[in-house]
This record gives sequence, structure tokens and C-alpha cells, in this order.
Amino acid sequence: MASIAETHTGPHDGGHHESYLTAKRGIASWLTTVDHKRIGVMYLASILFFFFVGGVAALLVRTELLNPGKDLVEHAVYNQLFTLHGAIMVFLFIVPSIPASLGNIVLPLMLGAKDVAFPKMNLASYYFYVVGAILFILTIVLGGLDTGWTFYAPYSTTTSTSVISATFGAFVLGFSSIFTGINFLVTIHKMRAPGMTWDRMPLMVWALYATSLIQVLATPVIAITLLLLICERTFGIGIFDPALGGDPVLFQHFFWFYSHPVVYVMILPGFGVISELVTVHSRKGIFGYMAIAISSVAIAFIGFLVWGHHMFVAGESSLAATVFSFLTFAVAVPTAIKVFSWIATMYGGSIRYTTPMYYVFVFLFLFSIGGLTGLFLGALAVDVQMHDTYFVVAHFHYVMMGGTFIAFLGGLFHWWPKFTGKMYDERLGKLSAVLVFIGFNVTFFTQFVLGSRGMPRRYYTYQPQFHTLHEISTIGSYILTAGLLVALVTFIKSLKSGEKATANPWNGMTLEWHTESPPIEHNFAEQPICRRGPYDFPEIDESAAGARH
Amino acid sequence: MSDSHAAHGHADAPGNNSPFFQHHFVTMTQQASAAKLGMWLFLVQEVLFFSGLFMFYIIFRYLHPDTMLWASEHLLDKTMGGINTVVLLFSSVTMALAVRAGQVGNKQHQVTYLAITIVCACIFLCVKYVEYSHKFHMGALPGHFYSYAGNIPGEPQTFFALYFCLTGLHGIHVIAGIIALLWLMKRSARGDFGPTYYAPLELTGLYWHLVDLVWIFLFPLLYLIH
Amino acid sequence: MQTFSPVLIGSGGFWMPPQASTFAPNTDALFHFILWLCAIFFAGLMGATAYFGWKYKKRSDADRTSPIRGNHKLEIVWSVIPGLLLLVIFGWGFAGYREMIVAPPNAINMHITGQKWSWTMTYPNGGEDGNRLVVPINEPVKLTMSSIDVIHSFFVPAFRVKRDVIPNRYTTIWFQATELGSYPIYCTEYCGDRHSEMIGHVDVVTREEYETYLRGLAGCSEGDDLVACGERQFQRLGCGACHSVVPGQRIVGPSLAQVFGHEVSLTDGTTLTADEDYLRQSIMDPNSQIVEGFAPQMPTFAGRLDGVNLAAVIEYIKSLQ
Amino acid sequence: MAAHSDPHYDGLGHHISPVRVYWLVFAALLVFTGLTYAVSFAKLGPASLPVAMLVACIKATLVCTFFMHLKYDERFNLLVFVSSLFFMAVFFGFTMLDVASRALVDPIEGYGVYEQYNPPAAPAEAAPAEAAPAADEAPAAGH
Repeated sequence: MASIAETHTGPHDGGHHESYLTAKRGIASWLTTVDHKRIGVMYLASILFFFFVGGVAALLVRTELLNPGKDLVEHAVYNQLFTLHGAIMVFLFIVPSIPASLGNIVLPLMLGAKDVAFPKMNLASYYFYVVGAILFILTIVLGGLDTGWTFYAPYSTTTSTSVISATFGAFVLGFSSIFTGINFLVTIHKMRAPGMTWDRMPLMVWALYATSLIQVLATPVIAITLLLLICERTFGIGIFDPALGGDPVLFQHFFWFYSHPVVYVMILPGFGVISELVTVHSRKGIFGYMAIAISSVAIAFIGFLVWGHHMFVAGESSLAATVFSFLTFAVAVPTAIKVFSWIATMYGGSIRYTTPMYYVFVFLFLFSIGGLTGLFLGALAVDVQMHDTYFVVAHFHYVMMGGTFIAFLGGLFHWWPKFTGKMYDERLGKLSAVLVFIGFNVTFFTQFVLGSRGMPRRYYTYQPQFHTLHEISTIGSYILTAGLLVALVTFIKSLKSGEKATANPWNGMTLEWHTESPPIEHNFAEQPICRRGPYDFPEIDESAAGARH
Repeated sequence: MSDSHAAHGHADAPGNNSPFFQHHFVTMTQQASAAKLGMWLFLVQEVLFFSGLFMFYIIFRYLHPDTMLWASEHLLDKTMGGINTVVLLFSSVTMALAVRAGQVGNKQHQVTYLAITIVCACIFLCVKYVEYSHKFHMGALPGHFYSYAGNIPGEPQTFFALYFCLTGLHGIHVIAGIIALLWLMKRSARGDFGPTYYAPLELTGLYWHLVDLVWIFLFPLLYLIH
Repeated sequence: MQTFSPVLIGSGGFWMPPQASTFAPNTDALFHFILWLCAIFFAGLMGATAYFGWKYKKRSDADRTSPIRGNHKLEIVWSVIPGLLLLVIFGWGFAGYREMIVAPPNAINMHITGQKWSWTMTYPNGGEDGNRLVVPINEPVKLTMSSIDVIHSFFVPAFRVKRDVIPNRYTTIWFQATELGSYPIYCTEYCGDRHSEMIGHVDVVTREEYETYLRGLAGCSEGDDLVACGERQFQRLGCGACHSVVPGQRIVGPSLAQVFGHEVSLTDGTTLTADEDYLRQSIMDPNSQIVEGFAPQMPTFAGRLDGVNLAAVIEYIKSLQ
Repeated sequence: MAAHSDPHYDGLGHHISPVRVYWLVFAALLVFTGLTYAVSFAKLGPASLPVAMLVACIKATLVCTFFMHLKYDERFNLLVFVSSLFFMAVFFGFTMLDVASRALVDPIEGYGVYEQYNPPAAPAEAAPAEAAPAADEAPAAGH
């Protein structure tokens, strides 16, 4: 099988190369490792734990909303639950999800490098994550947080809940994100395999490159915003709190300058995963490589110009609102190009219905709805009606959970054999995809209707005319939970009793498939040399003019 | 942009035999340029970090020019600011010369220049201490703690919040710089740095020049307002 | 809570609430235009996906796949066309928005004050009412809004208007009601515990009813029946949001029924009989005497309630036995 | 890569500037500092801020090109640094676009208008000012 890169000696040379999982034993070897794969696995375990915590909070919120009035908890507890759900899901799960876990594991392998550029900084990034996470858990213990994950002043500067420990936790998590970003940027620039030019890099690497750009450029602004918020609560400096002469809309500018680009930090790695999955599982070169690569960086760049669309009705001047609305539509074009290219990639392919491919189809369905509903919120007149209603809740769940999380699951199934060395039960995997698809749509499509009919966000009780829709949505959330539990069972079963995975179960062409599963500690016995593009599959019939016989 | 090809090219590339050569790199040149790019990205993050406070400055100056003019003229001492600027510029030169000494491998120069840089940084902090104690004494403090006798038009407590945030954050970065410089001096004294390995010197130099850059903008913006 | 009677006047269809203002038709038209545009694109995308998924399914290991790696013409087409459609959506959205931000000069001016968990409406003649905005039909009304504590957001789904209400600043919206009826007002910016109960309603009435309502709103004068006028002040200031008039029912503050003339024990341990001075003191400076088991959350009403209005409220509370 | 023995290049081929370049740049920086000082005393009125910023930018470029070796380094490091300035400018520009144009459509939405109608209660010595009384009289503006 003429692979993309010949290594000097056969892949199974001297046996002394132990897999990175068994090379060193004991907890200490894990906690002090500088091996990017181990750090990736530790990140994976931590973020899945916090996904579970955030998910439980979501379930409590949805159960409370089953009927108007009190079902489960009081007002104050409900407010803390939705804040907890938002903050944990954003800061502790979805921002680090693909870059820090899958990215850490896969990036050096895809580049043919031994490790990331700064291994010690990579471990420091994980420990900053752990400290930030502990501060968040401390927040729950110290009386919770009821400001919403957005910490809007003056509510956040006047409420009595423990805002300081939560904001300081988010500040520390910012360092973890910045270090990952710096690490990946330098690794991609300086440590590519010989022969791997920029147009021969896998699209996952392009996506992680664009993501790291945003992480480095946007995170410091939320860091200073959170510090100023802490100073405002302690010293009473008058920047955000109107009682002290500040301007709350200024806080929203500071906050969204980070928080909109961070939604692209969340989705861009998902795009990278989907580009990899679509090509490998339909055995075809990507359609429009340069278009997808450049659109990742374009999204990262334009993403910095559009934050004002979160503030159309928030007291922003109408001139600024118009400018932001126009630029928001500019960012929709590169995203559309990507979705069209993925679908065009399937043309003339030989699609293998593996679990990752199931998740690709689920992603295309859910993310398309998420992306298209963004158009409603970008148009000024409709956003006045839809802002801060369940329409927005449905929109961002479709793009964040339907987009990033589904791509994360797809990527997890795709690279699971590589970094655990074990296959998983395909039937269970596909079942989880189907259940997640059904549960997700039942939960969140109803919320579009709720929102357009005027149901506001973050409501503990609601008026009777919204009752049936909330019931459907809550039932949907249970189906979604079932689907996620099936996925969890699949992974646990695979860890316990999955059969040994081959080095290249999906016959991928990118470099990570040219080493054992699980890889040896220094990834490659011999430095691989990249001779051709990442998606030159043997099945591609170069002679045919595209007609498939 | 990795340079030499297969593994056999390891030994003879310059600096590859240095004890500080990280083996996941192919050559020392690659390691040095990776370290420098990493540092520049860290400096990018620092610029954006300070940008939040400069935004606070722009908004405050746009809304309360009178407060800023009055408070800056009466309570901020131009000469102290000027001294600090000269001290920091001088420390920037000595830092750059320390890096140069590392490049040529002159251990003695490295240590002396680093020592002068640290001394200058301490002088900067002492001058800051004098300025701060003057303000504490006058009660010109941020937010709730503001109790200055004279009446300043507009929002004086927010101006001093801005002043203390800007100069305080800059001061913290100067302190972090001093700690890094002390660590560097220890390593220089041990003779770690030479023509093929001086990355820590260079990176701390870049960081120190950025701290100086921030002060170059802080000085006119806070002290010399008209 | 005010239940919203689904009066299907000028219905908004499946998606939108009923249309009751001059903005509604345009906003709904744009909404449905985007909806159909997205539906077509979505059907096209999913159709292609399903078709490719079926037609190019793996048939055997000897499958050969197409070498196509791009098609510049197609890529340009599917960038330019969506771009143009997006411009259309932006233009239409901006046109509708431009109507919403410039209030006609002849609009009736009213003032809305949002505070933690109730709305206070101030009418042109200075009269005030709580959580109830009465507007004449087919006449432009401009609302100048501000908040006294945190950010709230004034949202009337039926009028398709929404604007945040910000402390220490005015924000304005305007609308012209086209259908009689009562439409809910929601607060859509999270503002604390009772954010979900900060609900008012807009009553669109005829011009005559509006006039009589205004007259009724003027403050209490000597001759009026103080208890009835006191109840109106009690209603406009939104006291009901925190104090119930049913004996023993606690909301945020203590119930005001059976208080006058009875023993009241305070947090500092002292107990006293609730007389007029105690009631006046609790309204003017609530934090000085806090009933046992309650938190000091009540804002002061100094400057908002005085003279006859204050006396009327005290009379009203005295009447609650 | 230049020969190792050339005094102008170190072991890794990076440029070594002669000592006098550093002192020359230092002298230039001192001159410009003096200039900023002088600018602040000269009564330039509104032009004083742009001039002060220009001088500060010149000093910053001097430090960047010579002390931080951007002149002799890879062009990409320069691009990285300039991009940070660009994104800082985007942050300032769009925020000021909003802040400066608040009163564009309706003057009542501007800054400080609220204080006109609700002057804060007499500046209390000890307790922070009472919550500004709600505007009980309908504000005059906007008619």
C-alpha cells in the first residue's frame, strides 16, 4: 500500500518501543508527563467529567421547566443551575474540548513530530485548567453563582453570590487556553515533517491553526475584563457598574470581544474533524482544499469584527448595530463554503457507514440548521424580536452542541483506536448517533418555535401558552441523555473488552496512521517524510475524468 | 520550515551537542526560532491584555477630559514619571547588551549588564513606591477608598482607579521581570549561555522590552496630559 | 399572573405571536422570507447529502472513487449567490430596523422605569401605574426607559419591539398599536430571582378610554376616598411584587394584611405595635426597622411617595384586616 | 548561513549588532523622551495628544527594530507583532464607534443625559449617595 510517507525501516522494527500508555507506570508518571498524548488523554478525562456535571445541571434545568411554577427547585437555585450549566459547559468543556484533548493527541502525530514545541508548557496548560476547575467547584460550594455565564454588570457587580471565585476561575482557565494556542501555533510553524508544505497539511491542522490564532488574540481581553470585574467588586472602581459611574454596555463590549471569537474557537476544530472524517470515510480527496483551509483562517479573522450582534437591543448605538449586522453576514459566507465543500466531497466517493460517518451526517444536519438560523439573528429587524428568547438558545445549542460536540464525538470515535489501541462496538456507536440525533432535534427544534412565539430566556416559570412546547423539549432532553449514555457505554466497553486495533483501521493517509496504535512514546520510530497530499487514497482513480464506473 | 532531513543530520548541526538541546527538535536553530516565535506570541497576548486598560483609558478620557486634566496636572508628578522613563530606557539598553553578551559568549558582561538592569528595575519600583505613598497619603485612591480633600471635577475616584490599574499592572510585570532577570543572572553566572544557546536571555530581553514599550505609552498618556 | 388570551387578531401564523403593531407585518415578512430561503437551501443540502450517501455507498473493496478535488467555477458560484442573498437579508433587516429607531415627532411620550421585578409606567400627566401600560390605538407612543438597579429589557412580543432598560441611562423605543387587546410585557434581560415574574401587560384601548384612564391616574387629592386611591398607589408602585395582601402569605417581604394595630417583632429583637409612624417609617426608610426573618431588600420610596399619596397608602394598609 | 567566525553573526547565524548601535538608539530614545516632555509644556492644545502618540510610536519602533531584533529576524515575527496592534485597533475602533455615536439618532440616549434629569442627591459625606430618585417628572427632552 503506497502510503503517503515511506519510513526508512518497517513500521514494526525493534520491539523496545513501548506504547505511550505502558511505557511508564504509576500515577506520578501521568501527573508529571510531558508527552502530548498523555496530556491529551488527561484533558479528555477532565473535560468529559465536566461535560457530565454540566449535563446534569442541564437536565435539572429542563426538568424544572417541565411545568410552569415550581417543579423541582426555587427561583434562586434555578438561576444558579442555568448559570452553572452555561459556565461549566463553555469554560470547562467546549472551549478546551477538541483543541486540548483530540488536538493535543493528534496534532504532533499529524505533523510527523515527536511532540509539541513546548512540552512543559503543555503540562502547565493542563494544570492551569485543573486550578481553574477547582475554583469553579469552589464557587459551587461557596454559595453558587447566579449571574448567567455572561457575568453582565451591574448584576454581577452587585449580587451577593460568589462571583469573584468564578471570575478568577475563568481568568485562570484563560491561561490554559492561551498556552495551548501558543503551543499549537509554534508546533505547526516550526515542526512539520520534512516535505509537508502548507498545502499538504491535513485540514484538521489548518483548523487548529486558526483556532490557536483566536485563542492567543482573544483570551487576554476576557482576562483583563474579569480582572476589572473583580476590582470593581472589591475596590469599587467605576468602569462597569453605573452606580459607580461606569457603563454596563462597555462591559458587554469587553465581554463579547472575547466571547464571539471564542465561539469560533469552539466550532473551527469541529470543522477540522469533519474535514478529516468526510475524506477518510468516503475515500475521496477533499473538495476545494485551499477554499476550506483559507476559510478557516478567514472565519478566525472576521470573527473579531462581529461581536456587536450580541448587543443589537442592548443599548448599542444604531450606527454600530448596522455595521455589526453587515459584518455578521460576511462571516456566514466562509462557513457556507465549508458545508457545501463537505457535501461535494461525498460525490463520487465510496462511503463506509462507520460510526464516525454517522456523526458526520448528524453534524451536517444539525450544523446546517444552526448556521442557517444565524441569519435570522443577524438581520436587525428580526433580531429585535428574537434576541434573548429561546430562539437564541436553540440557535447556539444547534451550533455548539449540534456542531462542536457532535464533531467531537465523531473525532473521538475516529481516533479512539489510535490512542487507546482498542476498537469499539460499531452497533452501539451507531445507536448512540441515532438516539442523539432524535433527542437533540426534539429538544431544541421546539425551542425555535418557543422563541419565535416570544418565550424569553432564563425564565424559571412561564406563561401557560408555552407549556406543551416545554414538555416536548424536556422529553427530548431525556432521549438525548439516553443517546449520550449509550456513547459512554460504548467507550467503556471498548476500554474493557475492545479487540486490539490495527495501526490504520480506517486506511487513513495522514501521518498519524503511520505509527502503531497506541503510538510509541516518541510517536515515530523513524522521522516520516511527507511526499503527497493528506487525502491521496489508493481508491482514487486518477485516470477517470470523475465518472465513477 | 524544518531544515535538515533525516535523523542522521543530528550531531553536526550547530548547538546540537549543547546540554540544553531539546531532543524533540531536529536542530538547535529550529529550537531557537520556535522559542522566539513562542515568545512573540506571548507578547501578542500581553499587548491584548494591556489593550483592555487602554480601552478603559480612552473611554474615560472621552467622557471626563476635565477630571483627567485636573487630576493629572495636580496629583501626578511629571519629573518622577520622567525619571522612571529614563531609568526604564536605560534598563532596556543594558538588557539588550546583556543579550548581545550572550550571543558573543562573554559571561562577565552578561552578569554585569543583567545586574544593572535589575538595579534599574528596582529604582523604577522605588520611584513608583514614592509616587504611590504620596497618593495614599493624599487619599487619592480608587473607588470606595477615595477621600481626597480637594474637589476634582467629574469622577476622580475612577481616574485614580484607572491610574492604579494601569501602573499597578505594569508594576506587577516589572516585578515578574525582576524575578526572571534574577533567575537569568544565576544561569549566566553558571555559564549556561553561549553563541549557540542564549534563548532564555533573548526571550527575557523581549519581555523586558515590551514592559518598557508599555511604559513608553503610559508616560505621555498619564503624566503629560493637556 | 396575567394570563395572555390568545386573541388571534392578525395572527402571526405558526411561528410568531399575533401582529398588533405597525412593525409586525414587516418583521414577520422578513422572518418568513428568511425561513423559506433557509428551508430551500436546507432541503437542497440534505437532499444532496442523502442522495450522495445512498448513491456512493461503499459497494465493494474494489470501488474506485472520483479524482475530483475542486471546481473553481462551482466554488465561485456557491460563494457569490449566498453572498448576494445575504446582502438582501441585511438590507431588508436594516430597512425594518430604521423604522424602529426613529420615533415620529407627534408620539405620545411615556416613561418606563424598570426595577427588580416590576415595571412602573409614568404617563404624560405625571400619573403612574405599575406593570400596566395603557396606550390609545393607532397612535404612535414613545417610551423613554431607564432602570434603577440592574439591566432589564422591555419586550412586547405582539409589537415586535424590545430594548434593554439600563440604569443611569435612557433608552427609547416607539410603536403604534394596531389592534385592541391586552398583550404581555416580558423582561428578557436576566435580572435576578423573580426575572421570570417581571411581567406586565399593554392594554390597547380607544382614545376615550385612554383619556378617562389618565384622569383616574392623577394622584390622590384631599376629597378622594383615601383607601381606594391608596390601593391604586399600592398597585402603581408595584408593592404587590414583594408584599401580598393575603394574611400570612409571604412573597419577598412580609404580608401587609393584619399588620396595623398588631404586634411586630423586629430583627434587633424589639417588638412594637404597628402604628401609622411605623408604617411611614418602613416606607421611607425600610432598612431601619426590618421584620424578623426578612432580608433588607426593600428600596426606599422617599421622593416617590409623599403627601396625600403616602397617607392614602397607609390608609389602604390599615384597611387590610 | 554566514561563516561562524564572522563577528556579526553568532553560533546560530543570528545577527549581532555592534555595541555602539545600542548606545546610539539609547541616545535617540532619550532625545525623543525629551521631545515628549517639551511637547507637553508647549501649548499645542488639541494637537498635543496626536503628537505625543506619534513620538511614543517612534520610540516604540526604535525599541522594536533594534533592541528586539525585528530588523534582523524572520519577517513572520514582525507580522505577528503588527497583527496584535491591528486587533487592538479593531477593539478600540468598534467600541468607540458605539460609544461616540450613542446620541446620534436620539439625543436622550447619550452619555450623561440621565444625570441632567436625575441630579445625584447632595454628595453625602459618609454614606454613598442615595439611589438616584426615579425620574418622577416626565423628562422634558424628546418632545
